[in-house]
Amino acid sequence: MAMLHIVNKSPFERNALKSCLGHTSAGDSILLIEDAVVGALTGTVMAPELQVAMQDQAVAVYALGPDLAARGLSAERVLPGLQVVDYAGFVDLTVANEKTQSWL
Amino acid sequence: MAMLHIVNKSPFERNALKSCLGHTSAGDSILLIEDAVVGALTGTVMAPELQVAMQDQAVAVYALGPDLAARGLSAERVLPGLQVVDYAGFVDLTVANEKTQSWL
Amino acid sequence: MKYTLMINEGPYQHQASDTALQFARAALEKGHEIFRVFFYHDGVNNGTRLAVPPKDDRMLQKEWSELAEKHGLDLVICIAAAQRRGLMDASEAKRQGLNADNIAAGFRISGLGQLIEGGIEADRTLVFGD
Amino acid sequence: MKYTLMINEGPYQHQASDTALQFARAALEKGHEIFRVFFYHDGVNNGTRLAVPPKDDRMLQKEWSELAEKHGLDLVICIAAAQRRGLMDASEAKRQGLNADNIAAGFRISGLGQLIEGGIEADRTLVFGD
Amino acid sequence: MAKKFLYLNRKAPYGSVYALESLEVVLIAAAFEQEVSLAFLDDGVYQIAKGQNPKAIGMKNFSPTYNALGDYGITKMYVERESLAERGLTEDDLMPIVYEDEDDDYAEKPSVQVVSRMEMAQIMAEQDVTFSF
Amino acid sequence: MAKKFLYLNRKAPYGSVYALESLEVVLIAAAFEQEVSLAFLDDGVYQIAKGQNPKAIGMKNFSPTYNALGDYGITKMYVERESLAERGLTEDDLMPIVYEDEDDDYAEKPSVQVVSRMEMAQIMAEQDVTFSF
Repeated sequence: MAMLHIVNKSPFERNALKSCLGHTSAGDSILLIEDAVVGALTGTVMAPELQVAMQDQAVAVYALGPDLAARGLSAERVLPGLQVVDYAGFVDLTVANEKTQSWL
Repeated sequence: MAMLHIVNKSPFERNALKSCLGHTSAGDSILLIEDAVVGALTGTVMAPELQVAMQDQAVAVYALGPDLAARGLSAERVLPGLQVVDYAGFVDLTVANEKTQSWL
Repeated sequence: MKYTLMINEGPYQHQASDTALQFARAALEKGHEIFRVFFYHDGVNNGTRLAVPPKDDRMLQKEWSELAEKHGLDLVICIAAAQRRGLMDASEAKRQGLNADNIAAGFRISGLGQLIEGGIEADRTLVFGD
Repeated sequence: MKYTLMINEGPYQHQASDTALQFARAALEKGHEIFRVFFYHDGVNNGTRLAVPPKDDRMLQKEWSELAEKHGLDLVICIAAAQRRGLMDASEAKRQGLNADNIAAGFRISGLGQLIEGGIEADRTLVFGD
Repeated sequence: MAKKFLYLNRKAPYGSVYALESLEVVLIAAAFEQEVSLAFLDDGVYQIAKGQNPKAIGMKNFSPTYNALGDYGITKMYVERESLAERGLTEDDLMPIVYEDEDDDYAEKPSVQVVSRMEMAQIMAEQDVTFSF
Repeated sequence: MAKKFLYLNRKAPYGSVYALESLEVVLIAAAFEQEVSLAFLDDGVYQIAKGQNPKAIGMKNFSPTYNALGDYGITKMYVERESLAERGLTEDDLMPIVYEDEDDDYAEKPSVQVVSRMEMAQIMAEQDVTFSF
């Protein structure tokens, strides 16, 4: 019964991603969309926490490619292990996970 | 040429108050309105930073009483030194300070 | 897979409506079904027909109308949220004694029960907001 | 003291319009002058006359109209923001070929220059938003 | 088969309309035969704070409605302990919301349960549909 | 007497309309004889990031307009260094926005100045009117 957590806010502006990371279960996925994609990059103050989630807590992290491109952020700069998907991939994630929860 | 900084967002949700505190000058004032008044209380994770601003950086901090009351927060629970004002006091603050800056 | 989408923000101010629209298109393209799109909070403002954005910009309200027309989508605007914000269909405007309405083609105004029903009937419910 | 107020959010969704209204009342009560209230972004939605909030709730759009009437306030809605969001006066609706308008009494639609002028003319400029 | 619905509240009341309009959904949800839970975390905990009085900001006080939820069969209101602590709040700052348990001779029982972040994560994981506001 | 106007940009583009509509105000402001400065801090720094391409999210790319501001006499764009660093960005990630200095034989000069948080505070303190978005 895995869950897809959808986060759409910049982790530098709001606490949504931080709060989300405190409420994931092993096997869950997090998808960063809209302004949240700025958190997908390497070298940010948010990066260590996301890496812990991916490496130690068995949480898969994704970012929406069209939102990265909009903001001039190259998909090559995202954290190792973080996967970039398009809208079709977003749909597939909602199929693969039995439920979704948006962190507004 | 003192400035009135107006913050309207909860410091637990957004970075507006934190960013504001990084950009005040001695003699400036900060007014917490709307959801930002939750940051005026003692015992929060935000309290130490506000106390440093008031005590060491010569920044006056105010909170809008009507917004405190709305959220069930007693004016007696605000940080020592933090002053509670009503809308008339809000107006007076904009008179006493030559300019205002909203941290949206 | 059957989806219900909830949209909590108006057009332009936030990306919620854009993202939901792109998601809906991608889901339909993959052969999934959109059971219902429910517009709540400022989301009701997606249903106005009076918007005329700049010619080089997208026209979100119209894109929703066109997608609904093409795929038979059920676009539901919450009546309570709509009344607060001034989004009206002809019959509701008449009932309220107002001399104009502004709802766009393909949208209908109904109650919050439609959202709950959407959550019950769909395999997946997604919320887009601020 | 002469004030210009800018309001960036629509009614209800955020408190911006409420706070600006209370501030304006308090300032007027103290004998200050409100040079202009400029509605931008979703703030333009404060100027609709089609809103019918629940009877036990405030009616923000009407409160602005009444305050303007009482004190001769200049309530200006940004035309570009209004066009994106479907807020129209009769002449603009006609120009756009739309069959309805929804602007409330006391509001007028004009350009962004009115905001800059407000900043120039006023002793204090305050921004209310999200 | 009944589904489990979670109403996720993470925003303070009055500064925005989400708390009020979330409550309006919950009231309608009560009419459907589904399992309903409310989660209050982050700034959402202020929604059920004691002593709310928005008269001076020109709004109506909708907080008494949370007290009425029990009559609609909505009795599960989860509040996150860590969220309270970060905000300098304790359970005593919350409204004493109760319901009458018809399976237990209508004994009055608390609707609000303060849970840990880990328990909240577990509650989230058990839902079928989550409405966020 | 000309006033000093600051346009304060703290939000990322595309996720909300504030960046675009702020730019629309700046373009109008250029027609008035006032001193105009733009501040980019916090997530506002993404507004002038290089290589923006919102085609796949269905929006138009308005970032080239920042390049045109110099032609309107708007040449002061302050970016906060600390905001860049927290986000894993450097000045190289920003658009190379320039203007032609008519007082210096139309030499091309950079409009963007990366400043420290302390310098940004000073710039804010010098303004007469600040428009926040």
